[in-house]
Amino acid sequence: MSEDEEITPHPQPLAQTQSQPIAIAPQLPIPSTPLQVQPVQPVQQIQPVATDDVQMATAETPVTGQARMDTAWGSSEGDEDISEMASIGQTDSGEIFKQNYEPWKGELNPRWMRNWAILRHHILGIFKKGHRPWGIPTRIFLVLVFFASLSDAALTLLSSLIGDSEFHSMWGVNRDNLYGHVLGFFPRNVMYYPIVAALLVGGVISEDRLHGTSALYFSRPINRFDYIGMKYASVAFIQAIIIILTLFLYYLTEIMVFGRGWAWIVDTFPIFLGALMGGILLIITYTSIGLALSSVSKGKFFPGIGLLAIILGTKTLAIIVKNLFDREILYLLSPYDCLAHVGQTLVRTQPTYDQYSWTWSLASLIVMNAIALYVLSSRVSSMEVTRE
Amino acid sequence: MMSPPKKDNVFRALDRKLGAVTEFTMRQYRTKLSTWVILGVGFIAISIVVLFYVDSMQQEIEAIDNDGDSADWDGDGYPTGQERIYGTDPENPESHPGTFTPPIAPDAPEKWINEDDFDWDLAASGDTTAGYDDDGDCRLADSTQSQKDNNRNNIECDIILDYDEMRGEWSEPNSDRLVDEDPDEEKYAKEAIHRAFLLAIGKMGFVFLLGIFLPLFLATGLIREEMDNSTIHFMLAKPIARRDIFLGRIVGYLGIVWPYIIAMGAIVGIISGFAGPGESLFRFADLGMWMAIIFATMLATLVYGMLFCALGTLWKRGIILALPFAAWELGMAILSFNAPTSSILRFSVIGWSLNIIDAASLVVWPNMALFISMGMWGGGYGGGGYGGGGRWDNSLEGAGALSAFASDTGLGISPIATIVVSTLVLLFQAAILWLVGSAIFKGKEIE
Amino acid sequence: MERERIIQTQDLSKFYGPHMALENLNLDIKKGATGLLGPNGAGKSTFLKTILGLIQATSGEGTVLGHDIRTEGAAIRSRIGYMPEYDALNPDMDAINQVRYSGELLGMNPIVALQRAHASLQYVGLGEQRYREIKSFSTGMKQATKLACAIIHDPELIIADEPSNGLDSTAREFMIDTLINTVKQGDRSVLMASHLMDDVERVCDDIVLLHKGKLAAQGRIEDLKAIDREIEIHVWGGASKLEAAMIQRGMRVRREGRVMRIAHESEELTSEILLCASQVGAQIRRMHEYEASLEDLFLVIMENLGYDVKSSEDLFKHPIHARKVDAPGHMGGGAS
Amino acid sequence: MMPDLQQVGEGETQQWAPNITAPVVLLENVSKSYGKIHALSEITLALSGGVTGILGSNGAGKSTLFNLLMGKLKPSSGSIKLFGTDPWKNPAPYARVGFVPEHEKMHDWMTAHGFVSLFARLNGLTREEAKSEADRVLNFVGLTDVAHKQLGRYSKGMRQRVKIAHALVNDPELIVLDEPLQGCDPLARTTIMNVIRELGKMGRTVLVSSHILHEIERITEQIVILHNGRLLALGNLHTIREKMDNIPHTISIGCENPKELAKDIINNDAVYGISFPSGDRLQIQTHNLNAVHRELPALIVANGHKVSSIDNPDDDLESILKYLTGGLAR
Repeated sequence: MSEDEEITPHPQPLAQTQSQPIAIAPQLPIPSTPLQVQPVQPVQQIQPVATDDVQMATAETPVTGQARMDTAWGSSEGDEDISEMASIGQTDSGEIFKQNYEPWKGELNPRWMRNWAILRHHILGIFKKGHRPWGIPTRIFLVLVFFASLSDAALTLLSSLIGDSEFHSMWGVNRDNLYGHVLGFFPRNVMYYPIVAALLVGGVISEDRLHGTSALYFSRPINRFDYIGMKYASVAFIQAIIIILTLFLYYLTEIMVFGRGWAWIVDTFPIFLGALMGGILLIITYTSIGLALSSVSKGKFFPGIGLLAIILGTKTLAIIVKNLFDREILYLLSPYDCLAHVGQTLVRTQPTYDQYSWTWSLASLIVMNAIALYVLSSRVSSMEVTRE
Repeated sequence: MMSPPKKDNVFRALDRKLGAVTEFTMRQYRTKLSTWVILGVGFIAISIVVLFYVDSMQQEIEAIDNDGDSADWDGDGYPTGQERIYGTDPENPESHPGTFTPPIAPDAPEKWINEDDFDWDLAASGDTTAGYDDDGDCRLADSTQSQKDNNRNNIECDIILDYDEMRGEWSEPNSDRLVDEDPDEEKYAKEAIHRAFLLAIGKMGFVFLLGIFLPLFLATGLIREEMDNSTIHFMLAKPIARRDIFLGRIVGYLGIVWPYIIAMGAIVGIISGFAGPGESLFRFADLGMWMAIIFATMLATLVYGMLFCALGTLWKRGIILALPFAAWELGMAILSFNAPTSSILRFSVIGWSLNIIDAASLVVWPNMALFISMGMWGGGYGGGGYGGGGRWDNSLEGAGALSAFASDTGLGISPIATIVVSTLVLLFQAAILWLVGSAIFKGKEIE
Repeated sequence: MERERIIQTQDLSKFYGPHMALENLNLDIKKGATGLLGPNGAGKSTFLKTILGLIQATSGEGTVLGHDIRTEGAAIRSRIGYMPEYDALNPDMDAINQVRYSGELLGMNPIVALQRAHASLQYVGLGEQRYREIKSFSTGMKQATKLACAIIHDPELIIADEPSNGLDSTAREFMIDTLINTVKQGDRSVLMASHLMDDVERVCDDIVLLHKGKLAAQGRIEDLKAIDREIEIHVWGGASKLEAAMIQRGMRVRREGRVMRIAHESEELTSEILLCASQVGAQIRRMHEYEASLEDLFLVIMENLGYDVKSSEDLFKHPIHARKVDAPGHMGGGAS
Repeated sequence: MMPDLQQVGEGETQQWAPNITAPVVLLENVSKSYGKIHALSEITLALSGGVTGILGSNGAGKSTLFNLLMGKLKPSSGSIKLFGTDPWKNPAPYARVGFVPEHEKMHDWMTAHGFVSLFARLNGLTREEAKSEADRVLNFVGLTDVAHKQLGRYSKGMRQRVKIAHALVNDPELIVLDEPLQGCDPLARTTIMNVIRELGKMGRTVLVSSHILHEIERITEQIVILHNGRLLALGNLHTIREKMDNIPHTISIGCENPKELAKDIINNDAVYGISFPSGDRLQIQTHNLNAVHRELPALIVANGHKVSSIDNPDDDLESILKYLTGGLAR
């Protein structure tokens, strides 16, 4: 209940009245106009007229207000003798307030404008105030990860400055580095991308249920699939900035800085495309699992922690079984490993999962996404207008 | 109208307030779906690993003839090992034991695979000799005494083992040629994998996964959730000190988590007891290990429960504070595998609980270090290495995994003492966290 | 003057499995302010969701502002403004941007939405506080912001769910005046669901009373209040003596503590009362013709349906049917 | 927010006994501030017995006052005594207190009987005592037949009465109700008012808070008015109105010829102002309501005036609050 002292009292009447301090001094003005006291309602002449469209309260069962009689006016019997009591305090003020209702004759844009509004609201929220408040920690972390994932582009630049080919082979654009940029496990896929996805997805739907803003969306002509679609697109777009854009910059830096000719570009482009596809798959999978978790829970943190638990939890489980019993089948359960396996085939680097073919990983990825999207759509379609 | 208060004994006092809060908490958590989801996920994760364990226990591990004496070079039907015993020339097809009077029947080749197995006295300590040349290719061979005593301890056909006090582990065995050079891979591997599984599931599965994640998801909300949906008002307007509420909630939470852990431990223990290797139907020896695992996990859930509950009470988003703790404990767990004696472990909760398990493993399997080095050596084929040159790296399967998960207690005192000390330290930590938690709760002003 | 209809339903009903939320409702809500009344869980929110086209009615037809509720849900929702009961605002956003975003969600392009947001916030009296974050708002200011979100696109019908609930007297006063002004000056219709009968009475001129999904009463408030005449007096000092004196003079008196009601047979009743008071020396601080309020009307209608108010004695003697008052339907009570 | 180790009390009900002489609720210039916001300043209050209404607009400090009483907040200065003991130090007095919180959230998964008996046990009763006590109080609020159904399926009025029942366990002397009528429909509201009046009649000390004034008027006339965290008025509402002599009382009389009546009234020395707002209405300003009302009936009857209505428009809570708070909410 800690409202600040200086909240100007509501409603703020147009005429700025100066509220006197509560003084005890008795003023005895005989107010020229009678005190702003409601006039006593004039006694209407009440005719017991019974009109036709009254179904229930007909004339012979009159409204006697017996019930109100039973609830006595105050508990004391009224027979007390009048004795002395104490009290303090007095002031008075008047207020004039003029409200005029302005009609609006414009007409509303069709559906695409509404969807564009939702998308714009979420994406601009990252960059400037006034839109979806993503929260300071989220925005700081996003900026950090953006620069961290630019590291390989920067190092390529560096290798061109110092001209050392061994350094370049370590950081420059090649099959493994392109793959590493998107799907490398440490540090990107253990710290950067999953946590970015967790933070983005943390409140995007569950907060609507928490704050009740779902009533704002669904009491307006917005259908549920537009709602999900736009939220999905906005979260995916923000992740794409961090993963795909930096991949593109990395590739561009290599071309610009080393002055690569068309020949080089032609034969490295399919690898770049492969890495791009891998990145898109990663974003889609993380977003669908995350949004499904967000639509299920109400809290701000559980979807995020749930997503991290799923990605890292299944990965650790798979590693334990691999080390102990040398079986890789459990990797099918972990989203990261499926993505990595499919990514390796896309970029045609040396696969690290040799006990089963990459088609199994692709199948398991598709199944995961299907389940997540089903949960998401069924939960959102059952969302109430008011907070359930 | 209040009846005069009856003489109060301990049970009546407990029965009243603390018992009420505990009972309430247990019923509340039993009816919450999220509790079952969390317990369910824990159960599934552990049972997946158990399935793989049982599957690998049924697998046949094909025996390898390390010294190659089951092959019949000269094609005279007699394996080389047999020809050597009887002094006939393995390369010459004509000379074979069949030519003796009375002629000796040729052995089946399988007889000469895994014929020279380990039979070391695992209770050995300090530098001793061990090993017996079962197939006699060193003992019966007519070669000079010096050839039979490569390790110069003038005992023929034996292996010298010495325990390096400084580094606290067994140095590589120095064996005479052809002694214990063809061990039974399956027997060793099954035992090693079994022990590695027990340690892995005990340390990582139970103490770390269950020990940290159950409290993280269940205990953080013990007080905070009541504050958030302001049902705490009912409890605070009663003549019960906040310290008792805090304790009552924790005991209620343990009432849910501890039976679950005991049940899980029992199930996996029984499965591993039957599925485990060894002649006897059920490996009774491992039960001691399982009791230690359950006990360590119970202590871990107690201490973490107190910690996360206090963090939850401290701040609305207590889970944010809890995550760095969980990360720190993960680091400590990994550290305790590689460098068990490092002193940082003493500052973590997981360090002490894993100590209990390591100490128990030393009690249940007396000479773990020797067992591991034996597997690592894997019948390293007697120093000189048959067929010239260095030693093939044929450490037996499972030895690597076991050495990864087994680790010394790092306290430098006897295992039993380690268990006692660790338990006391953990209980002490729990008590401290309880005092801190109730002080925070007492000072907390509730809107 | 026959006001044109805004909401019309023909035996609209809605079943959630066995539980019957709405039971063939024949409503005819006219332009202007209408109160939607009913005890807790009488089906009010189900009715609102059905006419908003958010849930499909099990049977029956209905039109809102000429649009069919089954097919043209989106069209309805773009021509009405909904003010939810619970708080539906993002606490970290500031008021002006929240209202602008709610306009954009309707399809207004951003610049127009911003202008309208300023106008609506000015109208609901939040002129100065519109740049502050919603979490620093009092309950009254939050309700005003929700109203601004509802009227940003100047809808023909505003559906307000408990607009004045939880507000203190001045904020409540202001919300009621704003609603009245919107109906009178803005010539818009308001459908107001509320528990506070005095607010409904001041804003609306006719009411719809739902009870267990059925239509208990519908019509203008004045017509529903048929009254026989009584005088109500508040007595100070010597109330029992005054009562005795009045009974002696043959007046029918009902007394409850210091309040008495005397049946109004003869015209000079007031002077007779004053005569008795002067004889007995009691002070009559208040004396006026008794005028039923909407709350009495609500209680009477409930009485007719068999769920009258229970005094505490009833609660002791026969709790089961005493509690019929407000137990939900599946527990034998009145509410659904 | 330093952890506060002062709370030493064991909360045992045995050693503690209510101090009969001390008032049930005693606050000596209690003030509470969060940073620079003064939620309550210099409140001195002593209450024992009868139903007292706590009035004030949102943010006037009502909930802060209740939280201080219930030991959920620590007073920044001054002292609070329940039955003579400071609840922050020793929670034992809560055995004699019943609290109905404002929040509607309850443990929906429990049954009403389970809910009430659980909190009875927290009062120090054993399992059996708690069960019988739960039956008794649930019967008092008339919920006996549905006692074993889940709270989640109760209507709002019934949940409110379960909360009242849980507060009546162990026959507390002090019952505190925070906005008990919030959001109830008229039926539930009138029933709950009956229960509160019943408690008042039984001689308990009952504190009821609300910001809907006419509801409090119908329950009690003993009121405490809070505004901006300060205690504005205390005691019987009508005597308070009388005390506000710097604001003239208005008596408005509806009659045929107000001028004649005015002539007779004028010579009563308590009357100091007369006005005729409309043809058939006479308004009298006076400082001493008693003096005028004493002669009024006799005077009217003596001169045979035809009077249709008498009213004191500003003798109700709404106007008192308006005058006291200067008409601005805060």
